[in-house]
Amino acid sequence: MPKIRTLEDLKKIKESTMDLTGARSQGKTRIIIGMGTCGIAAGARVVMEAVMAELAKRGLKDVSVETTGCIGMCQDEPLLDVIHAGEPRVTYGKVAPEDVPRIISEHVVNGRVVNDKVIGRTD
Amino acid sequence: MGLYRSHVLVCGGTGCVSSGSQAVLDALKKGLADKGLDKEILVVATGCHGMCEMGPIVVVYPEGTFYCRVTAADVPELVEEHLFKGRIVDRLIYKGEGTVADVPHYTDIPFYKKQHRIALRNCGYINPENIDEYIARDGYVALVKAVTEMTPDDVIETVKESGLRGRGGGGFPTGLKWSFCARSAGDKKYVICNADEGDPGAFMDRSLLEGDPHAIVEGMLLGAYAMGASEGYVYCRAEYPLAIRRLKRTIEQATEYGFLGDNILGTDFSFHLHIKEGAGAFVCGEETALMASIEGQRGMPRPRPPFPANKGLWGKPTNINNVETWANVASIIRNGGAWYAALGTEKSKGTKVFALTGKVNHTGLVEVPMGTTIREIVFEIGGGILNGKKFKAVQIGGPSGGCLTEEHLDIPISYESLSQVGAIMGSGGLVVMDEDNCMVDVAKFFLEFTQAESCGKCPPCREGTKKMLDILGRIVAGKGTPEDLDSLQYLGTMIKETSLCGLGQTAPNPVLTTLRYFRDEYEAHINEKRCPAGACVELARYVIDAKKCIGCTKCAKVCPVGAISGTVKQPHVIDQDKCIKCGACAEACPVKAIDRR
Amino acid sequence: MQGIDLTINGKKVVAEPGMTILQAARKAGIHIPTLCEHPALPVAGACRVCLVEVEKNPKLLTACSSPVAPGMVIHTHSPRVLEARKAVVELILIRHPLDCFSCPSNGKCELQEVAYELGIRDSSFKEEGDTCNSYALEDANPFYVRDMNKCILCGRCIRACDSLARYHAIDFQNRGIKAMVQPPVGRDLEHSDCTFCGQCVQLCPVGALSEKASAGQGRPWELESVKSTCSYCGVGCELNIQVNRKTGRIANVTTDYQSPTGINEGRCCVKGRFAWQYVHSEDRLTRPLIKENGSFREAGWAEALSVIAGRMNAIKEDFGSDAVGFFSSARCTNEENFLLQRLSREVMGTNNVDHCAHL
Amino acid sequence: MKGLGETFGSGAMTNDFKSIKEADVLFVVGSNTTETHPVIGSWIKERKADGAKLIVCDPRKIELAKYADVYIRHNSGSDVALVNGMMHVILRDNLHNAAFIDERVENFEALRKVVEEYTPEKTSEITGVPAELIEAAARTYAAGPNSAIFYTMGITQHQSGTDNVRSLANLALLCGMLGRPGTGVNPLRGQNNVQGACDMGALPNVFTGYQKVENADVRSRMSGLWKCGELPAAPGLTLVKMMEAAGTGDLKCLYIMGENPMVTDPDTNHVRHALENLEFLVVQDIFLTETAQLADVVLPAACWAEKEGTYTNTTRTVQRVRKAVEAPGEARSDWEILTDLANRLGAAWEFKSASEVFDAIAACTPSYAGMSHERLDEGPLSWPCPAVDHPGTPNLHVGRFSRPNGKATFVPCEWKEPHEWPDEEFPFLATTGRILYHYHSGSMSRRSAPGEFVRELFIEINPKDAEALHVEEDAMIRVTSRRGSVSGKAKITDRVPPKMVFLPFHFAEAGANVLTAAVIDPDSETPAYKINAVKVETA
Repeated sequence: MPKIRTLEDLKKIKESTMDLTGARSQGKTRIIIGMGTCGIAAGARVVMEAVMAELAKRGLKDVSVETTGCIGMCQDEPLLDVIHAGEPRVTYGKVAPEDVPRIISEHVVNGRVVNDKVIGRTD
Repeated sequence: MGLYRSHVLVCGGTGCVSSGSQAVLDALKKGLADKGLDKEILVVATGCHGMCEMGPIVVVYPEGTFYCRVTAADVPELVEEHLFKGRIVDRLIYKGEGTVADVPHYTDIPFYKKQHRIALRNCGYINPENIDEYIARDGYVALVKAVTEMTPDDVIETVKESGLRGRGGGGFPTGLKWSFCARSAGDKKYVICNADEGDPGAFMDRSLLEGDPHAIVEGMLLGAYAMGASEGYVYCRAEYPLAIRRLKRTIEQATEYGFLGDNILGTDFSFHLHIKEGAGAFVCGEETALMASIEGQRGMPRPRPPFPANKGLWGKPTNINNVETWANVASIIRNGGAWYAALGTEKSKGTKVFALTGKVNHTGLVEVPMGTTIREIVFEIGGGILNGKKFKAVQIGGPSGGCLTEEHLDIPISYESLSQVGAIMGSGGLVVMDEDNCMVDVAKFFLEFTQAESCGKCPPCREGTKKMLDILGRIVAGKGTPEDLDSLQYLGTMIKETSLCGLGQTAPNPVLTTLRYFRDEYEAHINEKRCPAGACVELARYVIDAKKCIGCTKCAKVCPVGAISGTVKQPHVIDQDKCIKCGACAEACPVKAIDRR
Repeated sequence: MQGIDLTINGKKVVAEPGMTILQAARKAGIHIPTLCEHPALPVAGACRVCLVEVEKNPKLLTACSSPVAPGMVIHTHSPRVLEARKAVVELILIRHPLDCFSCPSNGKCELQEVAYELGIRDSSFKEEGDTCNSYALEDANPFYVRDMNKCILCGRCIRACDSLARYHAIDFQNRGIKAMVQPPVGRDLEHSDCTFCGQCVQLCPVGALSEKASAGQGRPWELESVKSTCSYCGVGCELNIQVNRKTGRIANVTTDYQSPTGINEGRCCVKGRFAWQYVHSEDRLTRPLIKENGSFREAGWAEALSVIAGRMNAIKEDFGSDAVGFFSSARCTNEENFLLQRLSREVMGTNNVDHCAHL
Repeated sequence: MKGLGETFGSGAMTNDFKSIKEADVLFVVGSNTTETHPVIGSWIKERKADGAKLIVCDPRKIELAKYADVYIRHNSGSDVALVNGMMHVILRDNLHNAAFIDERVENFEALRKVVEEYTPEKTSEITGVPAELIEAAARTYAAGPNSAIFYTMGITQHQSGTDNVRSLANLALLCGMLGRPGTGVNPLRGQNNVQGACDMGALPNVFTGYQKVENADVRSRMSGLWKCGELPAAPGLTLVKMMEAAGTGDLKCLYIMGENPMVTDPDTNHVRHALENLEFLVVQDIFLTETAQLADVVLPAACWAEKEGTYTNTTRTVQRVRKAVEAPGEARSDWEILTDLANRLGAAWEFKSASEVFDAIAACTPSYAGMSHERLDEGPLSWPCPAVDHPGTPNLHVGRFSRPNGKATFVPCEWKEPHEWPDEEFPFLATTGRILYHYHSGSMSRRSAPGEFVRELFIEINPKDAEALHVEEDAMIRVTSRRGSVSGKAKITDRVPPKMVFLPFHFAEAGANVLTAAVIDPDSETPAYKINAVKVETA
């Protein structure tokens, strides 16, 4: 381990460690995946893995991935909600792993809702 | 390393470890691995969360769900339900007083909501054995900033501006203290961290050392840089093995990163840090005694002046601060003095950590801004008095602090306000007492402690506290005289006036404050031979309630001295002269007709 | 170095830099009572008797430990000081036995002096059964007696052992009211590092430590001090032989830590302080002895000396000067050695004179 | 003190006590200082505590060893080799003080040649000391800046005693550790006035102030001052030689003042024979000592507390002794007795007081010329003090040595095997010495409090040997040499190395000197007390 010399050195460590502690504060953006029995049956876990992979690929640190139980729209599982701080909660339905990159790049990163997948908004 | 969607924090503080958090930790790791979740969920052992009587504590992020009293047996459910399916396990979540509508986030819990954590900011939040997590929380930014961008004087000025004062109890302005040591000439200087936490029931230092040791080290580094010290000691009680282990680990890591050792950050600033395990004598918390102990002599105070800033450890200029003080320094340098000074009262800035114990619903570590009232701490954070009993007093500032009453509940806590009413900030002990506590007995309890811990060097503390103890012993035994109160008052005043060190100068406080605020209780003991709280055994009286008594004679049968008389089916009576207050009758009575007064 | 101006009890005083308030006061002839302080020892500030009031200073300060600062205004006998000082001494007196009548230190006891000075007869805090009697008398060794019931824990003995004798044989043990000066736990003095130089005994301000051989040999005020030089090893410590003129006997031997002439700076060892009883030994020779057929008989000086003169002259006549030899002594004085070698060379005409220089 | 005499020109301790406080390195060799000179011991410990370095060399693990930075437990009798080894290292690493040597010392090359041989390896072989310790000691001593040497009988009481002293002197000269406070070669004299007795000429070859009897001018000046006839020119016999002469009958009469050779001299059995062989023996003492019992006439003398006079201590400091109490019975001060006797033998001495005697000393002794009881009453004076206005001389050899040309000289020495060495028959090495609680023959200390504290002879023996011999603590053991045998209680301690026993010599009834040989150092005629081959058995 090279000795630390500057704030830059510190920042590097901080970056590489961010996810260690970043996951401990609800991020600016929250992605919530329905993990009820129904959801899991419909492939929610595969979707979540896709989400994790995509976030890792893009090095997004400030996004928290949460799970929740069945929210009662089982027919549309897997469900994936995106919440930008201060914006209404957007719920996507019948999400497939291949939809994930799009949702993340469009909505999570650029704030453009992917309308064709939306099944609901709530405040 | 991959990204984790969720972190499960398991408290690794001494409190929780003793209540089995290690087993929970292991079970969690295994459970997650079995479910194949170990790639996406990270389990972290953290320092103390403060709410120790609720341990073992587990917090699940990002939701921040706060589970308490978790056992290994609960883990499978926790994994299956929450971590896998995202369903909160209701029965394990923390419920404040009564029920809670929806699951509160960690920080929404009343115990935490009222708190403002600076010293404790990382406790329970990071893995204290991983320097990277500390750095992720902006650790060592202050050090780098100071060493590369600030002059030693800048650092001292910032600390002065922050208004930080010694958290060990004295409350001496830290920046000023530093400037003395910085100004005093010497080829070699020392900084010392006083971690000889001796107050009964106090554990803030321990929690800080266990929960965020790097913050202490960074604080000392900043002090060393500011004062030109090249060597430091952490004087820690040997009774804190976990804290010592983590400190050693911390020193290793900091040395590896080049924060400790020679030419720190490539500059000519060098600092070497040692750990000195103390035998845990109370008086070694006194800075001159502490230094004597580090020098290998018996821990005994010496008069000041000369002050450590001029003639300290091995005669060299030395600066001693306690753990909590050091823990605040890095944040102050990082965020600026004004930021810290924005909190607190006019003369007492920032926050203070208290160890809340006694007859409250939630005991534990509490960090609040100066100026918070005792009422807020006891009733909002502490959740009020146990079993709805009546609040009577709080002993604030440790064994040599003072007992405050109902009427003081709303004074904003500050060094000044407390000393005005005869108490002290001390290291932050807060013992809550209810109607069942006899204040004479309480005063006696604390004095017994200070007398037993008196180093014996100076007569006032050695002989005087003993004499006061004799008198208190008489009073609780119902043998006191009215003159005794004057003697207590006089002795107390003289001991404060003439004792060598802080221990002796404050030892009489519990007696003097109870004399001041609960004189009636003393007088009841003396004049009526009665203990209003019914706590003093020698003064207890067992009385049979004639209305309730059914004359079953059970009491008369169990009385070992035949003090109870009465005919069958008729109310019985206790001969107070014979009664030895063993309480057997009260236990035997089927209708609870006998009560103790 | 320019002086530091102070005011003590309204009197202008000039002190030297580095002085303590006590030193400055003494220099100015102002008396401040003390107990744990001794010029030969490091400062302790333990007994609190020398507390003084320094204006602008909220707390009373111990004069023995507080350095002087320019412009200090000091009161050594203000009402506040006197009350505090009185309280401290009365606190010390709670447990201290008042059997001064039989105490070996009566007359040199510093606690006695301080109490007398403050007009204290007995401690107003003292109650039935307070007088300390929990320590058994320790007199296992032939040198000195320890009566810890009388100890006031001033710590002088500890500092003496530490900084003068350099053995650290004793220290405070236990805490609170049980605190006491003892050798290391589990060992008695005779099996500690103590070498019985007795410096602690001399420096004890009360009767807790006293010399065994001096018991009953005379009260302090009866003794006359004769300055001399130790007759044991080659260091040549200056000693003060305390003589009781009533009995014509030595009562004890002390040292002077302030002596301008003592090369030992007041230090000494067990022999210098305690090995003097031989002077009054029953075995001392008191008359010349002449051996007649195998056994000695007492004789007068004239007879003894003339016998010697006769025999020595005869041997010189018969066998020559070098048949005679002289052993001088490294324990006798210079004067005696000088005369013996003159006797040998000048009177008997031989250089056969030597002494045990090498033994 | 011959070793120092020839190298520096003066045989006394070079520095005073204050000087200890200025030493940066204290080199204590062959001196159990804390027991034989307790007050000096306390100063050495104090100095060490204040940061000075301490080197201790002693086969016995004496108390000071506990505090030593370098403790060297070398074989008895290997001192010369040890010091030569140190000098080898110092020269090899160029740590010597060349400037000082050029300016003030002669015979450097000879020294260099001799110590060349003593490589750490070879030295280690002879001394039994690890080479790195020898190197450490050498470097520490040479580093100074001010290094002081202290030694006692552990150095002198060997057959090679004078060589031992010479070697130490060489070492000090090599590093220029002389003539400054905090330096010096300091023999700590064992007895209160041994320095004075030598100064006063109680030696066979010199008058007062070391003025040689061979020197005619000196003799004539003396006889002038003493108003007497011709003084004898030929040096007399030393103590040990006188004892021999008495044994052979050549010496007929012996006058002993305040000595107890029956206890303090080597080979007690021979001493008894010699004294009994005398025609006439006079003993002048305060007790009827073992020696006095053999006398024809015994004269009762006043003791220390009963007379006026002066002692000269180990730092050449002259101090007053004063009368505190009356002598018992008819006992008289030695000076009175001697004056009386001298006059009966035909002299015409008119001394009325010790003070007058001292004036006579000053008159014939240049180094004491400026002293008098009056002056000494003001305070001590160190010689040389040549004039009444001279302040005395605490430190010798400042700027100039006392040899005629003002320079000192190296006197290189080779290590020689001791006179006697453990063998099959006598496998142990016995060494004798003093203990804290007693003094010399014990006639004074044993009649005082210490006598009750340490009542009888004890013999220090190493735990290993004790085990081998099945000896328990306090069991009686017998130590036997070629000359005699003595028994005492075993004191089991690792203060002594295996195969060594230590015996204090203060106990007449069990006199350690029964064991010792009258073998003496040819130069100083000091008995070799420190090495005796013995066997040890349970008694």
